[in-house]
Amino acid sequence: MNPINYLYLAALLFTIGAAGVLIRRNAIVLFMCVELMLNACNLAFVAFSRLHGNLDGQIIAFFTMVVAAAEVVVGLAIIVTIFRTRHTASVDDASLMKL
Amino acid sequence: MADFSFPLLSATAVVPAVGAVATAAVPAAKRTAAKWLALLFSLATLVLALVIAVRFDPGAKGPFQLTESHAWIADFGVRYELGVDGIAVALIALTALLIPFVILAGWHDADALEKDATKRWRPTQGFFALILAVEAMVVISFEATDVFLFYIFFEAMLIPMYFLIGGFGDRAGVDDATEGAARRSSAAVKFLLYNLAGGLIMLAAVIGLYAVTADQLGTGTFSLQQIVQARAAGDLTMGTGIERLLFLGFFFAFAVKAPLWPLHTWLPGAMGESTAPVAVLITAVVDKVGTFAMLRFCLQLFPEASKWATPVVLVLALISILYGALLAVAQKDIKRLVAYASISHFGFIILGVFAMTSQGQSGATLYMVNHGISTAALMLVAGFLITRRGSRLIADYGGVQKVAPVLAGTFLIGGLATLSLPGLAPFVSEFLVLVGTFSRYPVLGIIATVGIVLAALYVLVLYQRTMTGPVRAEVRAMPDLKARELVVVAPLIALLLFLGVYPKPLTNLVNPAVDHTLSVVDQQDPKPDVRVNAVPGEAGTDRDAEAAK
Amino acid sequence: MSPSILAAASTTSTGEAVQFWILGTVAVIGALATILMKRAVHSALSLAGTMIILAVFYLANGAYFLGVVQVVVYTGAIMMLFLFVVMLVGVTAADSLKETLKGQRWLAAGAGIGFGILLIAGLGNASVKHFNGLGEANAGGNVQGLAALIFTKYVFAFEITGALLITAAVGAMVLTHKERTERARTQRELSERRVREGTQVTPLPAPGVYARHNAVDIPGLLPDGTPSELTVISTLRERGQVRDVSGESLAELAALEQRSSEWLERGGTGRSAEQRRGEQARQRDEEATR
Amino acid sequence: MESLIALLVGAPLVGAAVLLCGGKRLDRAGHWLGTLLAVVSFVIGLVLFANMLGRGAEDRALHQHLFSWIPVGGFQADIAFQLDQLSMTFVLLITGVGSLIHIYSIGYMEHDERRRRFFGYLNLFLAAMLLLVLADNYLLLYVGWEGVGLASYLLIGFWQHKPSAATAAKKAFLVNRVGDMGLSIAIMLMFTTFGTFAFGPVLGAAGETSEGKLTAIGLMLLLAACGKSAQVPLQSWLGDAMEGPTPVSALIHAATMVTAGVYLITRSGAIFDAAPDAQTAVVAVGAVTLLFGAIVGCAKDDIKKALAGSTMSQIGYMILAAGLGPIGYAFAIMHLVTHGFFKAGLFLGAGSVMHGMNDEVDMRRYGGLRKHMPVTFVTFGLGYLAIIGFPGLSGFFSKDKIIEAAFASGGTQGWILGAATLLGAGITAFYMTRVMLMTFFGEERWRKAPTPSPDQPSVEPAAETRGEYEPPHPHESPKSMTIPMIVLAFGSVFAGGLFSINEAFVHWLEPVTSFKHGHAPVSALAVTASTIVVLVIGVGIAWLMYGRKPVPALAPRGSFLTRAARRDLLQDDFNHVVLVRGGEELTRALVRIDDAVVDGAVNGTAVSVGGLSGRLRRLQTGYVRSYALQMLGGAAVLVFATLLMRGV
Repeated sequence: MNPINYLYLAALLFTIGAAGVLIRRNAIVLFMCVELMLNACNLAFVAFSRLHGNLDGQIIAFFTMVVAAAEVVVGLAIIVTIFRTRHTASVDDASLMKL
Repeated sequence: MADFSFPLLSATAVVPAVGAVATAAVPAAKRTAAKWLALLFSLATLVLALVIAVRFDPGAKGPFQLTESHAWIADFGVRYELGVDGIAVALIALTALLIPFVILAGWHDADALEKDATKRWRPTQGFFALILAVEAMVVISFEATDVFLFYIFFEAMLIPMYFLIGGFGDRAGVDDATEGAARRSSAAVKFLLYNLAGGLIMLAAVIGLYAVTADQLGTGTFSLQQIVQARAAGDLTMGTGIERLLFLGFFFAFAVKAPLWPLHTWLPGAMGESTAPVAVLITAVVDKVGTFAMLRFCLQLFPEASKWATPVVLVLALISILYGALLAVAQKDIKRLVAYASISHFGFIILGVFAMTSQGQSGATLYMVNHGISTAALMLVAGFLITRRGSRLIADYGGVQKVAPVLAGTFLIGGLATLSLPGLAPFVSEFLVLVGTFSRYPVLGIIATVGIVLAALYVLVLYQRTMTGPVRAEVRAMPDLKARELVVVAPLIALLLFLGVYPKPLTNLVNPAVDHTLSVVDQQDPKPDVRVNAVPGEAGTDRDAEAAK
Repeated sequence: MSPSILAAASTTSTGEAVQFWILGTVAVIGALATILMKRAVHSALSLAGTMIILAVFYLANGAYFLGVVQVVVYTGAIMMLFLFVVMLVGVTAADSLKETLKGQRWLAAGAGIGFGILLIAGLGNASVKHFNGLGEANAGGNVQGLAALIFTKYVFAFEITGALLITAAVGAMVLTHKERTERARTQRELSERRVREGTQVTPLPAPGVYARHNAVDIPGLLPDGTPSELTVISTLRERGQVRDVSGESLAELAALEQRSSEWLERGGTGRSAEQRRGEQARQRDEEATR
Repeated sequence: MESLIALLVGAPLVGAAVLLCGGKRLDRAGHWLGTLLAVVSFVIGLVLFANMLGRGAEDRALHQHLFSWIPVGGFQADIAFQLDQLSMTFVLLITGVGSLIHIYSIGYMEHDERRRRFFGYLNLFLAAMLLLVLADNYLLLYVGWEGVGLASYLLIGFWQHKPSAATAAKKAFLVNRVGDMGLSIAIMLMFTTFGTFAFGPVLGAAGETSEGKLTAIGLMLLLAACGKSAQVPLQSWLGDAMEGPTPVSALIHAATMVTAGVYLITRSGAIFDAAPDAQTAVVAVGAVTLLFGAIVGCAKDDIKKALAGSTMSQIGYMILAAGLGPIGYAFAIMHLVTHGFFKAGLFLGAGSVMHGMNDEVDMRRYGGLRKHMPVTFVTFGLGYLAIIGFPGLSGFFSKDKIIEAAFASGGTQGWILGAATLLGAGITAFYMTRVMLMTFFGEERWRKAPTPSPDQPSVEPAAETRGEYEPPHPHESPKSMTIPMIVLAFGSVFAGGLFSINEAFVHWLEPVTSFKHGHAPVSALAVTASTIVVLVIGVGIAWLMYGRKPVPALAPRGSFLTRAARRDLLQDDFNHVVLVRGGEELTRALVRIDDAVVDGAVNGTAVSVGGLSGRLRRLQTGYVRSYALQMLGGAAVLVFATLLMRGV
């Protein structure tokens, strides 16, 4: 087997995650899908680092995780606040940013 | 001039700019102080302009004098390059001369707005500050010899003008305040968008110019002189298509500003809705930048394309002349009438510029100056009239001549200047333009001559409807011109008479510059069929003597 | 792991292949489950599953450190965070998968599939025949290698991520922290207000009756056996997560009576029906005292 | 000496400036100042005249070059004067008649509160007219040319409160402008042909260029002359110009300004001599106009308009003569001078009559005035005899010579022109006699109230409308008015005779306008005889129509020709329909086009852009997920693009 398959897998997962973002209305699930996409990227990075034989890919993946963590923390905090104010976690209800 | 280190040109532009800031900074309570301050600064500018005119040496070598040059945006070869030729000197002088009169004439224009003035919103200060700002920008765009520098101020001019038109519009004859405000703002927006569109197209052309120079000279440049010299030396050869495109880009912007038919429709609105002094500012000062730029940039940067476009431009100019005059005849609003008359006159100017003869171009330059003065005279008197009666409609007047003879007299003189009566300045320029056109394109010249009849028609109809006939009840109590207004009008009329009888100072100033332009475009005046050798009588010898000195 | 990855090669070990195909399938299934489950909890769990599998893949790819971090940070920390939020927002809050935006779903499907195809096509024509594994990179140990890079080449990025994390933490607190606009009321004030209003003088009743059941989402019963909403906390009430147990408690009561009566009959015939009635009365006034 | 020339123009110019800018404080002395300055320039003219006579015929021309006016490349215009015999003649006529009319106006305008301004305008006119005749190049001439146009505009419209006057003034200026167009085109042609437009070189080199160009120049000059001298087809303004005060009509619209056309053609003789077609056009115009004017003059009841018609016709004579070339120039100028005398006299007489009849102009309201204003009667009568060419008086000599020259022009053209001039002479005799009879003879029609007529409401004094009517009290005018009339009468009697003493005038002009005797196919005697016969016939018919039987108070309907003639042979109607109406329609249409098409295009663009952006705004749904969808779509496009780039 060729490690390139990891990349195919990553692409697949990324796509699934993207589709999820587009389909789901629940903010939390939405976030999970984003995480899924990030993870797909990480997998790709790791696979690349193996293909190229250096660790930079892993470093990037590592940073991605950190950033993801930060993003999740803030994001979830936002969700909680939204839920507090309007008692819903549906992103469609927060649609005031339009003309 | 090397011996003259003081940056005279910059100073001439900086003084009004400083004046604008200073005027704007005057506290709300000291309205009159602001007015005097603005007047003071405009007079200072006038003095500087006169110094330029004195220090300028028509006989000197080289196209530009009093030059200043500093690196500005090195990466894009943009330089802060100033320099004047005779044409620029004449127009700077005109601008600096008109602004004090504009300020004086608009002395009370902002008073109407003072009722809703606050500590922050100070109409009077704003009005005069904006006028000075316009002056500064106009002056520097006359001086700029760097295309990019010119472009910046050519565009920036629109901002203060926008506020002058939209914010300080003419309240006369506006029965419904909100409706009037709507008309004003729409006129202002139209002015802004129209000119902005032209400017953007020009910007594209400016960048294109940079690309071409960068491509051919290695280092891109905006410097007019550099490009002209490179062309002369053969280092810079634009492709025909490219040159034509660039020319069109520049010309469009200038044609909008000028304005040339069919891009003129913003002018009547803008002039009709703004107060008379602002209207003068538009047509006598700001629009001149357009025609001036045709002469300086279009022709010198793109000689070949200019020659290529000449027929079309001439026809458009001709249409402007007749079209503007005919529409002026049909106008019901005094200020719109003057606006259309101006369109007709700008047609003459452009005709002269593109006739590519020394008479045509000198005539066009003189025309810019004379039209500035004559329109200022006519428009300002019309403004005094309108403020007295509170209406812009011609039909609301009649028999003013009996009530206010001086006003009527000055109005008539302004009108006669507009129809370019011999003995008044505009005649000289108009006839030069006509001769210059005729000597190369006889048919166009003859058709353009019809314009002088139409001019007589709209001026005299206007005068007859407003000034003569039985006195209308509304104007019975109309006061004659006051001292301030006389101070505004009298010098203008004196100037019209003087330049009509003795335009030599101007022609001496302008001729060398025009010859240089023509040499750049590589055009000679057509020779007469019969070369009459020296005129008999002392006349000829005298002329030779004068030519010598 | 298998020694094959220690040197540049064109293929991996069969073991890894098998592992890839099995776990990869599971991972995809988990991903699909994530986006298709109605309940957020289920999504979270299946996502966690996928992540663990990814961790395994990291390990398989010689990213030992990352593999561990993946397990610890993602599945350990982040997913738990998710679960907590889910609890806050409501475990059972299931959103209908019915689409509200017009055409969104089809467009989404189209865009997603198109994008996936494009990506895969792109990978497809990036033909990687042989790959040089992480042999020498990981020679000194994967963690050491990473550390060397992080603290030399990527040190600034590393520091900045530190700053980022701090900021995120602070930000989360700021966002979730509820600013108290007025002073918290003391017990005394509260009781005084209750008396003044007079609607509910006594404290609110506690949930669960007779300690028969101690879950917070079961309301207490009124004397007639009907459940009292007051006894459940407002959050649950809002979410409509109040379990109605009135019927079952009544059934239990009936069963109790049944048993006691039987006991009485076995104990002696002296006990009569009114005795039984007395018992019931006792129960009732016990209830009343509560 | 030369320096005096500038003074000649300068004196009245200063007068104009002072009077117009002076303000009220000059009201008392203004008219004296104006008159004084006019007389001053007359005196200077006399001095120069004497000096000129002192020199030989050939070197009489004086040049004065003040300064270079418009020097641009090959285009060199100078402020320079040239005083030769031709100019001298005009200078004396202008300043002389001008001074007289200044004096006359002192009395005539006595009761007008704007008298100061009137004299200012008169001075302005003098200055412009002198500039016109003294200029040494066509461009400077053009300045004077338009200057007199302006002065005449101001003076015709002097009573601006009357809308009719304002309109007449505007009309005069506009029609003149058409002519000026011709002059300016002519100047341009000269510049492109000769590279200059100074008299000397242009006329000197006239022969050297193609005839076609010269013809073009000539026709353009003719157009100019038509405008200024009220020749067909640009004659329509002269009749209305009579709205101006009578002295103005006398000075500008009879004696001087309207003759500028003749001056122009005579001055440009060299060009016309080299362009026969242009000459033909000139004589044609002259012939047509002399008949046209005469016919119009016959039908007018307004005394001034009748005289205006006659002016038109007399100038027709001059133009015709000038068109004949060297055989005619001198006589054209001679007739011009004599006409200046008697026509000015006639107008002043008319003015004096109006003065006595409180500004009544309708001759049907005159009659039998000779008893009431004898001086006016005598002077007017002498002018009358002069104009109809009564043997021995000025008109006789000048007009007779023109008729001879007409015959002498040779061929059928000669016969046609001769016939036209003779006929014209006859009609002149008729309508002038008519004027004379209706004004000074017959019953005193003004004693009884007029029958109001729909035809000319303008001439009804306000009194009639209210019914009660007190007849005017005709009286002789004050000395300030009669003296000029007397002087002019002397001129109209003797000028012609003096000039003709062994052709003094002709020889005086010869150096400027080359002269050669025309050889008429018929003897001069025969011409003279026939002239006299025609004259008698004309007078006779007039007497039969207006002397024998009383003049009806209301104009009879008359034949179609009469009615047409009353309406200036329908010229105005033509102008109105074609030019005025057409022009109005055109401008209205243009206004609509400007709003709808030109501006509409602009606004349309604006609107369409607005609509487009309004649609694009819909994309902004506010739903995060649709944004995400767009992002993904964008990303997909990007990936696709990159793959394409790498040549998938």
